[in-house]
Amino acid sequence: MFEFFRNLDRRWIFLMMFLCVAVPIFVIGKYKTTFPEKPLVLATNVFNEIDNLPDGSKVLLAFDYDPGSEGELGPMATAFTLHCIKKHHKMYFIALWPLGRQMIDNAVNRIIKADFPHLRYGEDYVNLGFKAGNEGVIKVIVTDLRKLYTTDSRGTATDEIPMMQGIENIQQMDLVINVSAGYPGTKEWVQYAVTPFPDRIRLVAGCTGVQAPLLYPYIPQQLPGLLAAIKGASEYESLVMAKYGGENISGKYLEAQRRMGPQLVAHLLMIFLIIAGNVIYFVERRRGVRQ
Amino acid sequence: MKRTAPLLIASIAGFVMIVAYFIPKTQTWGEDVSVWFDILAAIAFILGGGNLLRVQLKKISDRRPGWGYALITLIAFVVMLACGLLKIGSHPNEQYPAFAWSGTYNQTGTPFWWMYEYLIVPLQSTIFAMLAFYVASAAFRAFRAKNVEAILLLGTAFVILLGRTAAGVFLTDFIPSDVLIENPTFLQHLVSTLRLENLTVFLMDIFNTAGNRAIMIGIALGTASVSLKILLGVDRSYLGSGED
Amino acid sequence: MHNPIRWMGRWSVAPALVLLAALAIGGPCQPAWSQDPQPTAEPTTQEPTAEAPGEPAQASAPEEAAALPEEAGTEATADAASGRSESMQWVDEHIFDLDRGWLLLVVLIFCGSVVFWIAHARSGRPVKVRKIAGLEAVDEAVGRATEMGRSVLYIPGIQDINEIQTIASMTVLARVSRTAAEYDAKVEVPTSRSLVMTTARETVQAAYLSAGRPDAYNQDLIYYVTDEQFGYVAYLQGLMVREKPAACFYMGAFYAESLILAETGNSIGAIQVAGTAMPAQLPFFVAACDYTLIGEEFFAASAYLSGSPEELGSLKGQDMGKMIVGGLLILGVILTTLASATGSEVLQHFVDFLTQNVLT
Amino acid sequence: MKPENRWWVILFAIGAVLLIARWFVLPGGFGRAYVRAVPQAVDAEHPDGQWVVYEQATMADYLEAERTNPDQSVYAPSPSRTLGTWIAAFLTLFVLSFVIRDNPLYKIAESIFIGVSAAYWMVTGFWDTIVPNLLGKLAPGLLRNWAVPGLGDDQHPELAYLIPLILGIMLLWRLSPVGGWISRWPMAFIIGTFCGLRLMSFLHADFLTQIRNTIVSLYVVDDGGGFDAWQSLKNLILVVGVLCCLVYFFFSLEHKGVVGNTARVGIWFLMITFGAAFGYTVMGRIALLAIRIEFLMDDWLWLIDPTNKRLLADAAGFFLPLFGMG
Repeated sequence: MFEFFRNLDRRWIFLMMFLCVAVPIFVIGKYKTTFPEKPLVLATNVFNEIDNLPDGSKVLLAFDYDPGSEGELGPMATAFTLHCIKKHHKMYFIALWPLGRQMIDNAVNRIIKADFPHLRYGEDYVNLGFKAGNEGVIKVIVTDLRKLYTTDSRGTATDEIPMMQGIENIQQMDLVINVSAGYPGTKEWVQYAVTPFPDRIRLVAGCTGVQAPLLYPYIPQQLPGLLAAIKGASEYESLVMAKYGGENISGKYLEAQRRMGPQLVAHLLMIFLIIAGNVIYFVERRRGVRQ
Repeated sequence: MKRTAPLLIASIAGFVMIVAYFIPKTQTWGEDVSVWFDILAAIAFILGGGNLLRVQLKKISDRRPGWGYALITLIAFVVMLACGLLKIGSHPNEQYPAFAWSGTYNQTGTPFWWMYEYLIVPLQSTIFAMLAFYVASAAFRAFRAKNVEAILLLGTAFVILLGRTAAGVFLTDFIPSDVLIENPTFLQHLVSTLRLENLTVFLMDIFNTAGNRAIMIGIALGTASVSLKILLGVDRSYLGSGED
Repeated sequence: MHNPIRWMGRWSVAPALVLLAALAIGGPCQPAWSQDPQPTAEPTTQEPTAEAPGEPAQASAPEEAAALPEEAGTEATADAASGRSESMQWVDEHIFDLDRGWLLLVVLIFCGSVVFWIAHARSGRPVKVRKIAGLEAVDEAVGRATEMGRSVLYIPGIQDINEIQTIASMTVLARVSRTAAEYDAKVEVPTSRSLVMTTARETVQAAYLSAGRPDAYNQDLIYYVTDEQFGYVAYLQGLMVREKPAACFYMGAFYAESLILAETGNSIGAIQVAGTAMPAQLPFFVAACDYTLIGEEFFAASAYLSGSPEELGSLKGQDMGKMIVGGLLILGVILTTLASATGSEVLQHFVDFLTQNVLT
Repeated sequence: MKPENRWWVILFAIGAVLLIARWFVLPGGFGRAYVRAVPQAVDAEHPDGQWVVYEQATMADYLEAERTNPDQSVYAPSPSRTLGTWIAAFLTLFVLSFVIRDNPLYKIAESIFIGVSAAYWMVTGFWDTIVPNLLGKLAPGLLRNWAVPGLGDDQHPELAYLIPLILGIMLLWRLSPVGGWISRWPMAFIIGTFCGLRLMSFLHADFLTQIRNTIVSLYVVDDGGGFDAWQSLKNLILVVGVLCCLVYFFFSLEHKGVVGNTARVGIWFLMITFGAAFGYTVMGRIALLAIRIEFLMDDWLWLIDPTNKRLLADAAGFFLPLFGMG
């Protein structure tokens, strides 16, 4: 028995992991229950930053991620968009990742077009699309948006878009929301947008678990709120739903909370694996000493 | 000439950028150069793509083992490239229906979009998802309490893992929290920090921040030093031999 | 015949110092640069303090101002800065960004100390540096690959050549491939960027030449795979289990793929040496690789591996940078602590000056 | 047959049996995709639009539309997207099979991936970089008549963009039989400029900013004017941690004596940093696997339906009376 675990083929671990994720997804998907969520301070800050803005404020949503991190960041993007809609904010979508454009399209199609068809393109939201150049783009648009964005993602000249009238740079935005999977992302937004204009640009962000530790140094001065990984998404989602969800919440707005189920079981597996690894290590060492 | 000219170019270009950083009017040069770089990188696709084609064609023509896979790569590459560059199936921009080329290359419904949506997206996210398996096996194998360093590494990971789930919060729920206390004392803070969700934040806030700051400062110094060495011509391995 | 490296070095230090000196004087001797030769850079008002026509800043809500007392300080110094004399204002707008004066000083001190130590080492005096465990493993790993008759896999990260980590990786590659050339081992370098492929070919060819084996160089072993991060990874993990390289080097900028690579490498029993300055990926390399060069160590690796005294000298210069950090940090912390403990306004002014003027 | 191959055959057999079972046990089929037809460029001349774009729809939408108007043509099942869903599902399984062992199916997935993704990036590079940033700057008139009719009339050729063009040509010169050395010039230019740029930006942004953020008071005064011991302790740990880690990175001092001990504490801080980052990352990775499995169970196999894509089917009463769509 011990020998089996000592030389455990890692494929058994893979199988355990697969089951730990697949079974909860199946069960939760079938019975449509989610675990209760207790929002912590960083998610509450994000919620308040958006919620405390007067209705109809201008919000820049920068979706800097790709399908690779959709699992973590998609629910955040959904919740951010929904929250802005409910607050009647004007949404300006941009992307610094080439594939971020598709992420914007997803949000627009899944949420705005599907559930809020009364919102009009160019008046309530605009998709400025992707621009290459990474942090260079941020540096330019903080002072001059039109230098890079002469058209929106559909090729319409920005001058012809009603909600772009009078927008010269992103200092005029009331809030910048960044959903970030890496470089360029929240760090660059902090460095090149918030740092030079600390009292003009306010930023909140949602990021992947990997990035979160790197962004803690910027909290709270440059970054008042941060959603870290699916847990942060789930906390924020629960806040948005508690206030704006109503009675019958569509399943697509509960994605993060649903996904906390497999998360929990898989975490317990990880914890079990770490303990098991150490038990094996200590037993092995004791036997080694005896010999 | 073949040898010194590139070194001169690198040095001068670099020092100009440094000087430009301080002059108000030239501070945007960095962005201009970034745009140029993107153009250059896009042009360089010809080199990379050409090499890719050459390698695959060679595999096929030599009938080397696995040449069938090379054929798959080749076909996938050529079809995707043709669909995208020629904007096959793409409708013109709604505002300019007369301009056949005015549509975007990745419009929904085009073959290019289809291949992106049903080939790249699932492949990309599944490869990424394999990490879930690898973190598990790495945790099992590498997180063993061999010495103080390893104990700290695995202990922190353990606490964070536990603290980010409902289970961890439940586990330490009996510890009094300082949130509801007005003007908590030092001891109350200390005790409250033992709650797993607070311990997570504490570790991230203090220890993680400290470690990351030092790493970032080190990286900044390292980057600056490597850059300077290249500009001074001390480190020139990137240039090759200088022979033709 | 004189040594071209020395010649280059001597040639390059002099103008560098002149440039730095020119910078120190403040730029008036460089009007050529400010006369923008480019028609592209339109005369936009770039200074951050420009009165943008937009709405007033958002931080007007009282509770926000209370929550962020630092902001008030920033405004105060900005006001102070705008109180410059007219001539200074002109200089600030046209010749030298005065807000970056302190930055210039820091750059001068840091670069000066690196240049000094390089010159110091070049004059033949010994430079002592400590050992870094991961670096000794480089030769060992290549040697083992030779013994086992298997290849060496070198992965230069997934960023393009405009990333310093990739450039630093090229330096390490030069050393790895020179050792491989000497041992007659095969080094395979798949890249995810065309420009990195180009540069890596130059580097490896030069390394084979300097090892005296130009004939052994095979450019087909350095090839482009795909720009797509996970496409590249899919290829690499397949390659690893099929070819079973005896040694894997991961040097450069890595993202999520770090653990996929390190775990796959581990499963095939390869010696793995990683070096990266991506803080987020360091934990995975530390957990799964045999040796990991952490952040600054990775940049130092090229200096160590080249073994040239000049490069080692630059490490001393870097240490000077750390001394500056330590000094500023301790000074700042003491001042801040004293200021808040005593409530002294004079001290607080010092602190504000340090954090808001010097360190911005 | 080799024992290993036998395992694969068994695995495939199991998979096939399960798929067939899925087909018969839970009626209503699975893995179908639906679309909604949206007419485009509608104007007075073309009331039905000049062409049609198909947007993603759900089965629920389709059934609802059919129920209200059986002759509707807006919603329809989409053969191409159904095929896509099946291909995506199989590619997902092919890639996952790699964790068992390398196999021909994984190799197929890998080969496809390399081919399409390399082409994808090239196409993106062409249409998103070369066209707007090179052609658009050098020949805006050409673009206006060709691919970007919305380009402003005030856009004039910017000759500075000849520089990247020339550099690009020099770069490609290596393909020519003679004078390949010229391609080192653009490389030197690129590396030189970015060294200069990064030198400044790292010293400015990371170096100075991190120092500034670490200058904190070790005697924190709370709102009431008293000594906040807890916050002070946290600040102390932070400052000590940064200093110890910096000592660890010193190259010119051997790790012995006091320096050695301090560096050791520095390593401890680093290890905690790494452990924390590891713990955080795990969460994201699991979510990634979850989304793939959700795709297989929801979009392909129709085993679960958390977002009510097919709920109406159930309500309409002709699907899954037994179980399957809770």
